[in-house]
Amino acid sequence: MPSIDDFTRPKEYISPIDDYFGKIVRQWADKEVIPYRQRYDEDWQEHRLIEPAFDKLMGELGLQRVLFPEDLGGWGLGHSHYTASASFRLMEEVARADSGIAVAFGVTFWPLIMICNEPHLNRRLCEEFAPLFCNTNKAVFAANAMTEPQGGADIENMEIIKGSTIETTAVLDGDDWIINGHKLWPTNSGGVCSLFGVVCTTRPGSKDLNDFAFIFVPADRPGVTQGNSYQKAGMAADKNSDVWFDHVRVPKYYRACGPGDDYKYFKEVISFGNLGSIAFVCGAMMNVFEILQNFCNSNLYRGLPVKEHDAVAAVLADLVKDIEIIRIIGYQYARMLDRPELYGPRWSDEIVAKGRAYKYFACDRAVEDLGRVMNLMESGGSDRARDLEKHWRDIKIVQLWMGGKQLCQMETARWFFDCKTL
Amino acid sequence: MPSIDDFTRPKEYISPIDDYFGKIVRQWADKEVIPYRQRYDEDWQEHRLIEPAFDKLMGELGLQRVLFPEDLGGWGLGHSHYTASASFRLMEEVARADSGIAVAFGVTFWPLIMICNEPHLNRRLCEEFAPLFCNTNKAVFAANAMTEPQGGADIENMEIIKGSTIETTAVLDGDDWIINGHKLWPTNSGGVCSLFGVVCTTRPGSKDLNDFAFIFVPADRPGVTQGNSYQKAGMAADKNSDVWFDHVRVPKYYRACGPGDDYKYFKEVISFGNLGSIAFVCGAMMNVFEILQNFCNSNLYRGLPVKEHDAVAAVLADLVKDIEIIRIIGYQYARMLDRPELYGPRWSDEIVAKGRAYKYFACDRAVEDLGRVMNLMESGGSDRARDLEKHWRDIKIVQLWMGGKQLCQMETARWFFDCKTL
Amino acid sequence: MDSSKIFPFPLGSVDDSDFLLAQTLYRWAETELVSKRLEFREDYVKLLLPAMKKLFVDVELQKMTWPESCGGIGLNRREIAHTLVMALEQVGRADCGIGYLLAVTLTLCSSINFEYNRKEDLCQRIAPFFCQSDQPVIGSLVLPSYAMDNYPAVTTFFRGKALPAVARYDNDNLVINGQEMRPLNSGRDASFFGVLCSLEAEDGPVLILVPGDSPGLIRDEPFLKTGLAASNNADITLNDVIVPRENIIFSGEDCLSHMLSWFYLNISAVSMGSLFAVFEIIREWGDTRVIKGKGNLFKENPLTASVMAEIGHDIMLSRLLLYQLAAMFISPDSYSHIERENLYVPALSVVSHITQTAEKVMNQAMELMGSAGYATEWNLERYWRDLKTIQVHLGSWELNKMDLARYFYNSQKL
Amino acid sequence: MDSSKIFPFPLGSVDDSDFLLAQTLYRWAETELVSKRLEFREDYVKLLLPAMKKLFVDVELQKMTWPESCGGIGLNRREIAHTLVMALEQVGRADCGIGYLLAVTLTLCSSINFEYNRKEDLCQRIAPFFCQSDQPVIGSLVLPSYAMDNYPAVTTFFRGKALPAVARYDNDNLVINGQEMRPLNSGRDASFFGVLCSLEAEDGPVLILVPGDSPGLIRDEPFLKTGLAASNNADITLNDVIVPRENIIFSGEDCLSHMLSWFYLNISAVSMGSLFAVFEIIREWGDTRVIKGKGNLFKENPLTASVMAEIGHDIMLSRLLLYQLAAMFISPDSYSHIERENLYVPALSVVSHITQTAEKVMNQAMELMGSAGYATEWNLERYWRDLKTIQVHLGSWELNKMDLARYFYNSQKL
Repeated sequence: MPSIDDFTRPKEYISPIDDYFGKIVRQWADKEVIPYRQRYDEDWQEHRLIEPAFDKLMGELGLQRVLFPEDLGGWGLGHSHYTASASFRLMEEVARADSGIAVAFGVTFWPLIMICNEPHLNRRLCEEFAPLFCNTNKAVFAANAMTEPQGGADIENMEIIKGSTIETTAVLDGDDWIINGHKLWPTNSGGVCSLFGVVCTTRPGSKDLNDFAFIFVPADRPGVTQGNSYQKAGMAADKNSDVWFDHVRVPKYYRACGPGDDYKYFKEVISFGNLGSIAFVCGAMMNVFEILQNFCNSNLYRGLPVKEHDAVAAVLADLVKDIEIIRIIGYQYARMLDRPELYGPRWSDEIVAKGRAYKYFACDRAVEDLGRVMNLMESGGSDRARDLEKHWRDIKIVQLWMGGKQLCQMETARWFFDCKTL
Repeated sequence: MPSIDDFTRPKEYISPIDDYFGKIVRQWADKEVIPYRQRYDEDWQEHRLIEPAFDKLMGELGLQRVLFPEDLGGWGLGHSHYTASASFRLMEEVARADSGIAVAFGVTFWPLIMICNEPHLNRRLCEEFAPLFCNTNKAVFAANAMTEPQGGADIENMEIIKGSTIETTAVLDGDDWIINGHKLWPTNSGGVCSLFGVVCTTRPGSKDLNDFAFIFVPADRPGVTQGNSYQKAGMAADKNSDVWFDHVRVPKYYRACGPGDDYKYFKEVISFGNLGSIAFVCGAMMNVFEILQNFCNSNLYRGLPVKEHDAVAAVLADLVKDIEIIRIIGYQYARMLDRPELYGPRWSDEIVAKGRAYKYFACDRAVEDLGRVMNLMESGGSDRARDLEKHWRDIKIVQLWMGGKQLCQMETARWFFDCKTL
Repeated sequence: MDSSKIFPFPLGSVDDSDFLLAQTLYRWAETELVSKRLEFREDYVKLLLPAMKKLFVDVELQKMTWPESCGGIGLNRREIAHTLVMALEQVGRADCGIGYLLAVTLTLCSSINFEYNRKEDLCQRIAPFFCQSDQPVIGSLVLPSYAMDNYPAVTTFFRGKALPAVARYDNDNLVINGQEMRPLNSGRDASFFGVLCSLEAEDGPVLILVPGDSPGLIRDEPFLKTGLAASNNADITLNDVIVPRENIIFSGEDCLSHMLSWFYLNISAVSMGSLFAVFEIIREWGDTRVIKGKGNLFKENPLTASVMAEIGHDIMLSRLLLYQLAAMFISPDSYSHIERENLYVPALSVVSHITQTAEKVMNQAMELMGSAGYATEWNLERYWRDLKTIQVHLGSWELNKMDLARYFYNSQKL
Repeated sequence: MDSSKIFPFPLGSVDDSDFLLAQTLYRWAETELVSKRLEFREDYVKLLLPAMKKLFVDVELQKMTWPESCGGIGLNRREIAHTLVMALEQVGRADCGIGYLLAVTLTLCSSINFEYNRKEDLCQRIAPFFCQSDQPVIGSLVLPSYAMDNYPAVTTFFRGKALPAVARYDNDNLVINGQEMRPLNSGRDASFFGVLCSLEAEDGPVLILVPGDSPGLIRDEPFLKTGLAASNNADITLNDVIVPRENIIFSGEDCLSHMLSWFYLNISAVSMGSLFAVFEIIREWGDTRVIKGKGNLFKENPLTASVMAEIGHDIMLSRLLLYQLAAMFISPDSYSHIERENLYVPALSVVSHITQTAEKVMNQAMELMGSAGYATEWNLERYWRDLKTIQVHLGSWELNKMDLARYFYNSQKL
């Protein structure tokens, strides 16, 4: 019987570390997460069950180190030609077990992309922050503080807003930035974050892209406060909260890339965010396939396994068809990020727009498919013991974040149809 | 403003002849087809308008020769490592202008695949038939005679039916086959076919795969009758009719690959059929994009181009998102056919099932998208002068042929879920 | 069997004469269209015109809504909504194009001859054309459309779209100008056009009746289109066309909304009829076709049956909505929160639902039938083309939704 | 504002007392649930049980359908369909889980106490529990489910699924056995279970009333699930449970279909209520949220407004269908082609449509609200989880469609 490994991947895109680390992460998932995940929802505040799995994955297996240069204790993925395709596989495998963990894991790299990736590697900041992640066996989390109370993901609608609605400010005071502001929703907040990448402005209201700033703020600096975790529909492993920056002082060189470049390379962060989202969807759906194979073999209708009913089989076909396509699209996008010499810069409007298109495609299909297979399982669909409803809740969250579907549509249309006012 | 060439293709899969022949075919399309296609529907019986375009493409430019070995006057595509990716581009470009022509063009290769492709190249039959296609400046058409009156595409449902419902018979009489039967619907019938590949059985009712036979029958043999063209919703350039074989005598060696192998490699024909279907959808949708760009720039709502209305833009985004994805999937499938050493044989159940999945995905998305953009264009959507409704009609036909959606679903589910009774 | 009997509907104000009319129309369809389809396909002259003559003249549908005092049959009250619906269902079942022409014609007439709209002068002048002619008398409408990027400076806009024509007073007359306007139907042979104009001193749009034989009215060559062969359509141009002031049918947005509500009700019924036809086609397919070898009927295969079931399901629910809508027209007071003024919202909603559902249903039926789905011989593809053409003529769903948002959320700027 | 006022419905047999009851329930919702949500979330003991006590006991809903002669309120005729719908809309709006429990309880009771079903002996014995208790009395149902590949040899099948329990006669009693059966709700605390059994000498399924305190009835530990926090559910096992013969509520497929029809009507109303709640949430979002910078209200953006419009559209049409269905229950004779026996088909069709539409609407509303869509604080995600849980308990749409295919196409072997 075909397994999840029979879903197509473009074979020529697969990274050299794929097989080895893919297997390690799958073992971790099967041993450290899947047996416990049904109780994760009740663990959303404490993370007593969840924390050991994080420590194992990120600290002991060391996956939190991958982006940093080798000589700083990292694995050098940030300057490899397979950052994206390797990350895709890792995130897929983690999400197969729990997309909340996958998000927390993936988002730890989100701010680090700004300083670890070629051609904008910031050696000084790498040296500054590598020890935090590389010299420990405990999980260490980073976060991007982007969304603000007013307007939500408008921050991300960069082509039209150009940072003008950002209310978090960075003011130079000698050799330091003074940061003030209030952020909502960062993944890995709620007290777990050690290092923030803060999206802020050096001149409130400005549409001058040079005023858009991305500044690192260690979470233990005076004036940084993380609120209590929000309760949400799923993804208990991903803590979110309010974060306040009250006259927080950091060195001037904590700004990631500098005027203009912060804005430019922040779009690469968006590209990777979309790549990650697709990987989470894909990983979760592969586990859905496993759950369904099991369900449809062991449950009978008219004396035969449910999968032998033609009408049921059509729903199963729709699911695997979409997994196939989402996975191919995900790896293709990874390749586009890994080969800028063929597809253009990772931060180009084209690559960002296409990533948005793929992301909302993957989410829309997955949400619809999971709704249908959940229905197929009848009361089993809502039973947490089946683990299906978990993915159903989690995938919906992936669909909604980063501006949700409508922002994706606007960016897609804007690029392909050259719209001016969207 | 982005053009159709800005839709993503996996750059590393593109064939060496892609650029050169892609451009030639596009010029042909812009000059020989697009100016006339609005009148094609009335030309469905006569092909007075359509025939010159065929002659130019297939005869003069010589595209009907591509599969045959070079020393027989062909281009050797059948033994290249880019048969599928090169065909995909060519069919895409033709379908951009008219998917009816694309089908007639593509299907001419369909029976030839059985004898021109490695590893089952049949040199004797290549020598036999190459002159027919290579020594002329006129379009020459071939056809696969598959579907029969009873049960329609059940013929294609091979895993369950195993050829047992085929009523067209081939009986050996000395060194000749005697063929008897009645086929429906072959593309390139209705009088235009010069060479049939006939799906038949050497023992009616048998499920023994050795009895499944694929035998070539030149259309001018005594006993071959092509009926009048059917009238249909679109694709006037693709003639279909009844075909009768009444004691038709052909040499024994006209059987394509022999017992067992006919069945085995016929599945490769199905794979290419699905590839072609995706290419037709993709090409038509790229022209839809061109039509819409033009429409949405020149039509205004509230004083702005229609594309600047956010709700309209969302529909435009959904369209281009799907074109992106269909095109990537199409090229990925082409690569899977071009690289059996990586993905397994083109005739394997896995490759056939995945092709079915991609094909019905592409068709479903396209049918939905075209319905929506047609609605967006209001009365312009049904006006033949806009050319949009043409693609809407044609793409629906692509969705329906080769067993339609349900057969695709069954084959997809059967492979991935290992179903036994579907 | 007439499939309309399978789908329940409330008998409410339906009476025996409605059933009789429906039966008459069913027979008309069988005699004039169904039996001749295979030979004549969509031939306008040989098939459709004769059938329309029977329907409009012999069955007297073109007299239906004119007052008895003007020579009509006098069904000119809101209470006939059910009658209209049952009649248009049957006509739509036979031929969407004829149903569509009838729907538009009745819509235009209702704005003139319904009791509560009645324009006495217009009624007296126009009724004879409909009631005394021995040829079909077709009405058409010219509604706002997208502006082109080269629109003339005089263009007036209504809810974001361009009003097709400009009218001005000239003593007792109106002078109307409009270039290359596309009517909903029958640009070549409509006898009357209701043209939505901007008119000096009027805020909202004004619907003016323009007889087809008016000097200065130029009809273009017919254009090729997806469906609705019965509608011989072409763009028309009005060059200083002069009509009496009394040809103003109504002015203002509310009246336009009200007319559109009837249009939507009528179109819903025509679409419903086309769904009956599709149901009959797929039912026959299910009864006769085999799948997976001999002896396995199509309707007994779980997958094809499940798609067929969904088709029945969608048609049943659509019909319940259609009759619910008709009941609102007849007696808005018996619905909570409905007044005459806001029939427009449920009407737009129901017609959008039914035409979108019909598109889905027809797409599914075609999928089930494979090549027979697109072969002309099986008729299905014709309903699919016709219905889609009707649907696009209702205007884009994306923009129509702006009207719904105004109602549901009190949006002000859309 | 109570959003139920925005969506039209036919007043038909709705009377003042129905409006009064709806108002009472609206106030109950505001006082007992809405105002306490932020503090107690989905807490069963602190929030849901007290609210249910108010509803079932103080508002007397658990007495509603019992005959006056048995101490009930006497609303035990088919004519109360509109009353039920209006009441369940309001309860569903407040909390789908409570609405769901009420829907199942009323369904079970209606099979015993409705005039045309009335089992006199059962009524007399059971009514006091509902009418005299000062605690909520919850009913539950155990219906057929997929068989497992290790199903016991004694299993009987009904339409392809396994009947949960086996009953046999023992003098004047019935002895019932069933292992680890999953009830629709409240396995931990239901007072009565209607268990569908196979019974010797009976062809079809038999529904038997099993009191929750019967010796041999074992309740498992509660299990974790997606939604419906008010349903404290667990598998139950019946080991030689003995009940009087008179506890047979009905036998045969027709009666089962009829009971399910009422179940579907009730569930449709609860789902409708949840849609009102969702509408109110998204309307508030549209009134207050900005998009693309300050001053641009969410409801004024064409794209977000278009999605919001579609939400209103879908809710409006669903409500029209719901009341059309209720009217069929009240007076099947006034619908063409409907008899009491085939209410099942429109009921299945309508409940499937409404719950599927609700899934779509809630998905869309969540999309519009981004992170607030999945934050517990905004309540939306709770309705989404609850509604989906209700939907899966109706059984799989793919298999339910087989029933529709039998009706529409006379399929015999599905």
